[in-house]
Amino acid sequence: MEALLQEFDTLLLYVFAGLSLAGAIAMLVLQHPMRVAMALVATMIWLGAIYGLVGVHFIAAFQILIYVSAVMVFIIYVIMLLDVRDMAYTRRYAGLLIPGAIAAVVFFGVLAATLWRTVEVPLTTTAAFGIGQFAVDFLQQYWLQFEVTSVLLVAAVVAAIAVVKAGGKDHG
Amino acid sequence: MSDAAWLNVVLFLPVLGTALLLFVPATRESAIRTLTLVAMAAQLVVTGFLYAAFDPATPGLQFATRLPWIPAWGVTYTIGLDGYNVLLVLLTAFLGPLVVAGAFTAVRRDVKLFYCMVLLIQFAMMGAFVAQDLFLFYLFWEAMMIPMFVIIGIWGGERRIYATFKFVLYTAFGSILMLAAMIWLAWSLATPEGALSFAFTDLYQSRLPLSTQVLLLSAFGLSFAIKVPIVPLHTWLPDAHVEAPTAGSVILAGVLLKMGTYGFMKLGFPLFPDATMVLSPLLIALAVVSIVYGACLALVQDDIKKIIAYSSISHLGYVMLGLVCLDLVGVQGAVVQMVSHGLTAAGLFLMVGMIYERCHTRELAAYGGLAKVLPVYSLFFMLLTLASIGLPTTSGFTGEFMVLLGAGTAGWQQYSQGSSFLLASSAVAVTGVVLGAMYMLRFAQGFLFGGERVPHGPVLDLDLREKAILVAIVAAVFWLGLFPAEPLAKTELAAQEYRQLVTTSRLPGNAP
Amino acid sequence: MAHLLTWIVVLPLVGFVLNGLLGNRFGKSFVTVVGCGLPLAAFAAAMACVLDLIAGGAREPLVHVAYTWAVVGDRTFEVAFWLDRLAAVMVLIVTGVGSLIHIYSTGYMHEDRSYARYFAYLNLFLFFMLLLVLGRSLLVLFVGWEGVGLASYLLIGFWFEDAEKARAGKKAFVTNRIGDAGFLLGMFAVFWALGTLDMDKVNAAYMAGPPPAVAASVVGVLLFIGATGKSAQIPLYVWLPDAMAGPTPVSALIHAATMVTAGVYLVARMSGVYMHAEFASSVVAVIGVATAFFAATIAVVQNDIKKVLAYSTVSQLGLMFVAAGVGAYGVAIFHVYTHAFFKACLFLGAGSVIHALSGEQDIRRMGGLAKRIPVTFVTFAVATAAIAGIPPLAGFFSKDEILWYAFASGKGGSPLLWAVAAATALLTAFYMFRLLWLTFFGRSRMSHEVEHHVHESPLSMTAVLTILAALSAIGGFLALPHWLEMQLPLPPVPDALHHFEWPLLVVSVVIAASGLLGAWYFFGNDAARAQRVHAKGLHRLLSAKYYVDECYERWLGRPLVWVSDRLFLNVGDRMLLDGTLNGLARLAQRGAGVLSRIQTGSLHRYVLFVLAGSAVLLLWSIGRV
Amino acid sequence: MDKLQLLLLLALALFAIGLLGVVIRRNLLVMLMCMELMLNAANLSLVTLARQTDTSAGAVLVFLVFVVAAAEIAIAIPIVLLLVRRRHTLDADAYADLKG
Repeated sequence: MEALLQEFDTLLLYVFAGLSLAGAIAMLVLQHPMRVAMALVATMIWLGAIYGLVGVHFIAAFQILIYVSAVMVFIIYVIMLLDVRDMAYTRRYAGLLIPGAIAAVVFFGVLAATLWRTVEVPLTTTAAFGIGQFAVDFLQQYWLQFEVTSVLLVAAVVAAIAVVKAGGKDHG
Repeated sequence: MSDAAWLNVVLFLPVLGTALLLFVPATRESAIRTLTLVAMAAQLVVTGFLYAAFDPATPGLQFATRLPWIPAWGVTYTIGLDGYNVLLVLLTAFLGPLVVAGAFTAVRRDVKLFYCMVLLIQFAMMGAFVAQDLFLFYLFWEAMMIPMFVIIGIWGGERRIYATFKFVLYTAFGSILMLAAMIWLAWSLATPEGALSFAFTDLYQSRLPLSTQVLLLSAFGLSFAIKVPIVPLHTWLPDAHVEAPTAGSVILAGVLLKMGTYGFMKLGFPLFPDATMVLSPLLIALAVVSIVYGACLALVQDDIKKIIAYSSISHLGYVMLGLVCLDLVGVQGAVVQMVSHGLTAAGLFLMVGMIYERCHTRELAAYGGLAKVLPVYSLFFMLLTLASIGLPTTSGFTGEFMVLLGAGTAGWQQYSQGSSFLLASSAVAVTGVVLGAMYMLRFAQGFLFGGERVPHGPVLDLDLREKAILVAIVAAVFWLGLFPAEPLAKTELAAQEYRQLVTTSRLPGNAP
Repeated sequence: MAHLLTWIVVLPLVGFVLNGLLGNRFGKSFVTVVGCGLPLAAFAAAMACVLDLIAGGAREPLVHVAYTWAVVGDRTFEVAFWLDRLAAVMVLIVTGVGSLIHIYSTGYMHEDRSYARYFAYLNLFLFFMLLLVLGRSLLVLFVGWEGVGLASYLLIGFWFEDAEKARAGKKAFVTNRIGDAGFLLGMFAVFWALGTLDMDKVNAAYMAGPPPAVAASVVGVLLFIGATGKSAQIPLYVWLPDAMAGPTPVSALIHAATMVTAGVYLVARMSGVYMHAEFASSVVAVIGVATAFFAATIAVVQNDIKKVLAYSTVSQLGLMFVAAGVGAYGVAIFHVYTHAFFKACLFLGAGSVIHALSGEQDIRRMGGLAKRIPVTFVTFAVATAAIAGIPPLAGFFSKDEILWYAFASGKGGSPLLWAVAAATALLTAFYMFRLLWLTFFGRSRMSHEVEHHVHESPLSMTAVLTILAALSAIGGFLALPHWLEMQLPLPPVPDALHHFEWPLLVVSVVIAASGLLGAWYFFGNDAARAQRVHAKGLHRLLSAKYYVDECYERWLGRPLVWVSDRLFLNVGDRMLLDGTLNGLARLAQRGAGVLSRIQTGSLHRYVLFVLAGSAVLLLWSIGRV
Repeated sequence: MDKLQLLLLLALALFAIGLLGVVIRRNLLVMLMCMELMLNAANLSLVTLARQTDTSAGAVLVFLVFVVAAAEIAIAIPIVLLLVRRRHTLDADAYADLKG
């Protein structure tokens, strides 16, 4: 039974991986930004599923909560707000399709080959990694990083306000 | 408060002053000036006490503070006084109030920013002298450049942009090399566990192969040589001096240039003794070339600031000669010459500033017969000129004489061992004495004597503030000229240690 | 008593400080009292010290260490004063003649605006001169040596409004510095060889024991280079004639009686070295005799009363060096001593003449002054006779001794040396009497305006002239060389030559007399007779002083400026260094221009660069693994 | 192919696709979304390796990346809005003259 479950987990992993990859590829080819956004949302959800599968459930939850709900909603909202149908819409690719693709393939290929050659240690998904331990580590060991990040957040907020204000000023 | 804390007070007083200045409104200029002056004067007073308390018989650091700073890289905050820096610290603190007072009437624009910059550069210079950790030293070394850049760039003359860029490019080039060399040095001395140390005392224990030493000395040396400056890396100096405001010139000539020679004495040569020995003919040649070349160029300048600038090159050539001849008298002379040049060049630049405020030109030919119009001014000018050409009883004599005596005796020493190079070099260096008299007297001649020519009408002689500044400098000049025994005693041990370090080979193979 | 030595030196310094700082505020009488009083006090102190020295038999010098100037390692540099017989002679000359000239100056400079400054400088000079004379070590001597150069510079250029005079001061200082460079090198050699600069120790080291590491001749020649500068010998004599731009009492004090004899004093002081430096001694003698003769020829045709005296000084200094060069140091000092009297008297007399003539210095526009200014005339005549070597005046004794040792000294004396020195003596007598004749006898050639104002000088001046004339007359009877012999032994004279002594003495007298007669013949009653001598080329050469100044200017001065300006400044600094730098800057600018074309503004392109760049880096790293 | 390799490979692929998307897509918003994809890819590799080494640092980093991503979007979106307000286009190449 245990082994069967294990097998099932692995199978699911493959499925989720395949789905998220498909979503990513769809992002490249779809024309309408809204569709791209949907593809991205799908990818993110599948990734969240993978996180859950490898045992970090709270990260999976954050993935859905922060990314899918906050960030992507924001983007979708903007897409709906703008809906500019111009060159960017009619011609979805810039002129660098071929060199970009080649470079990306090389990039991927080299890294994949390295990966293939070197990593042989199996993934240890022994115990689930709970939010409890995360919280302890986070606030005891990494509080400084957290604080620095919050400073960054504040800066981002200020910057966003500044950008909007500056833009407003230009147009009177 | 412990003794060591007072050195920190000296170091951070300018920072405190700057912080306080920030709270003074920019329009209240006299308050700004007074505050800056008070900060500088306080620094001088504390430094004076430290100098008096400095014990000449104790080797090594005094008033030392050692605190860990960046433990991961082995960087510490270590400062202290020793024989190497004690006179230079005193000189820096001494010139501080004079620079501030000298700029009272000269600087009319952005007064607050100006005095902030003066205080900050004072901090950086003081820091570079008292730092006993290479990393700290490097930070201060770099920090000096920024206020100087601002001072020349904002309050400078017409071609100030060109001058600042030249200055910054030269010094930044040198600094990059030093940074690289510094990192290399620290890494090559890392313990097997990977622990680094930048403390001077640890670096003095280094054992490096000759080729590495030569390479690192070249990198450090280029950086220092640009600051000194040694011919042929000197062309930034005349431009910077000419364009800099008086305060800038005074700081530059008075203290900043000594950074280079101090660097050689404290770091360059003692860190790489074998390389120094290999390169010493080159260094001697460069020192002598600097003496003669600077003097020759000073002889044909028409701009009074350029004359002093080129004379600085010549005078610092003596310092280099004293340092590389490795005779104890010469080394001691080099230290005195550093201080002496700091005093005379600073004084002369202040005087040029004073006349420039009155007449608004630096053309030598535009002046004449000032001795009659401005007798007090002329008296001080003559005194400083004479100090600059090393007339006995002035500090210039003490420095030049001891350097030349050291180089000469070392030259005879080597001659008796079959090498006449140093003897010939010191003979050539002695001609600098003649050339010095020629250019400085040509200067004084055209300036003070002859028919009266004062551009832009009637001028007033020195006021009380200016007299006080010059009296202070002249008093210091005579103190060092007539009674050098006491300051020399304070540097004696350091000079001996320097000689010891440089003359002891530290190749990897040798047993310690 | 020894501590009084310090006071001898310090008193004039006090005068300098008081006069320099307060002189203008407190007025002339204050300046006069301070300016003359302190040198007189120094003279009194010197007298006391010398009497003390003599009372002690003058065998042991008085020594006083004022303070330690510096200590470096095991080397100590002390400021110590040292009074032995030699120094005693010098210190009395300096303070004595110095005080007299100070007093004279109160009359001469009375009308000058910068009265206080003048006395301040003069006191400063005395301070440095006494430092020079009393210093125990070469270092202290050098301090004085340079210091008197400074005072000389300041006093030559005293009337600095005249750029020409200021330039003369500069020339003096720079020329002296060239000599000083040699002096410094000599000092270094001594310091290395012996580890001390105390002259008594240096002398002792060369006199006794194993020869020090540096040959005596090296030290001797290097120090003598310094002496050629200070004492105006070939090739550095050129400053002294120009130095006449200063006030006349200054010429008397500094450029005749005291400072310029410092070189001779140096050689005598270092006699321990020179006695063992055959080569250096020959150099001293040859340079001395050459200078003596050379300057004397120039003096014959000069028309400026002070220039004649200046060249005469150069010439007399040459004779002193002849004596020093053949080992007769005491004789050299003897001549220093007599020369101080008669040359000071001559200069001060000349000053009196110039004073009387409202500043006229050209002897072609003088004449017939004997009756108008009798005191000046009499004293001038006595001094002239003294320098010409008319017995029994002071100059006769010292000059005769020099000639004798030039001939007979066992240490380099030779008939040739004697012949040239004797020819110099002849020329000396000739040009000095020419000067006397043209100035005081014959018809007056003065302009009416000048003639109207001719007047005898005030008492302060004439009294000094009288004292100096009296000393030039009787000073020779003091057998100075023999008193000094204990310290400065006279050279041995080969027995074979002893019977030449009296004939040579007669020859000396004849020389002096023939010089007098020659001058009388050419310039005596008919000044035109000199005009009829046909030697235009020679005359032009002599008038132009052998074109030495012009040669120096052309071959040394101008090339130096040319090299500095054209080669160093334009080619070196501007073209090579700044040119390279600016070239590099332009290169960087161009390169940046090329590179900036990549900056298209297309985000896609930028990201592609990042992507492609990392791809290439990855490929490269794969290749390395 | 075990799970570790699979997941890392997936992260790589997503990253490469995201990067490629930024290079080739014209639409500014799409480019932004592709960047989000790249961040996700990075997160995936962080999580994977955190699981493999059994440490919490990876998870913490992921958490911080979330924060940064939010901040990034918060600034990027207003900028895009402003740009569009001026030029009425989302074509990235249309703003090439911003290079100055």
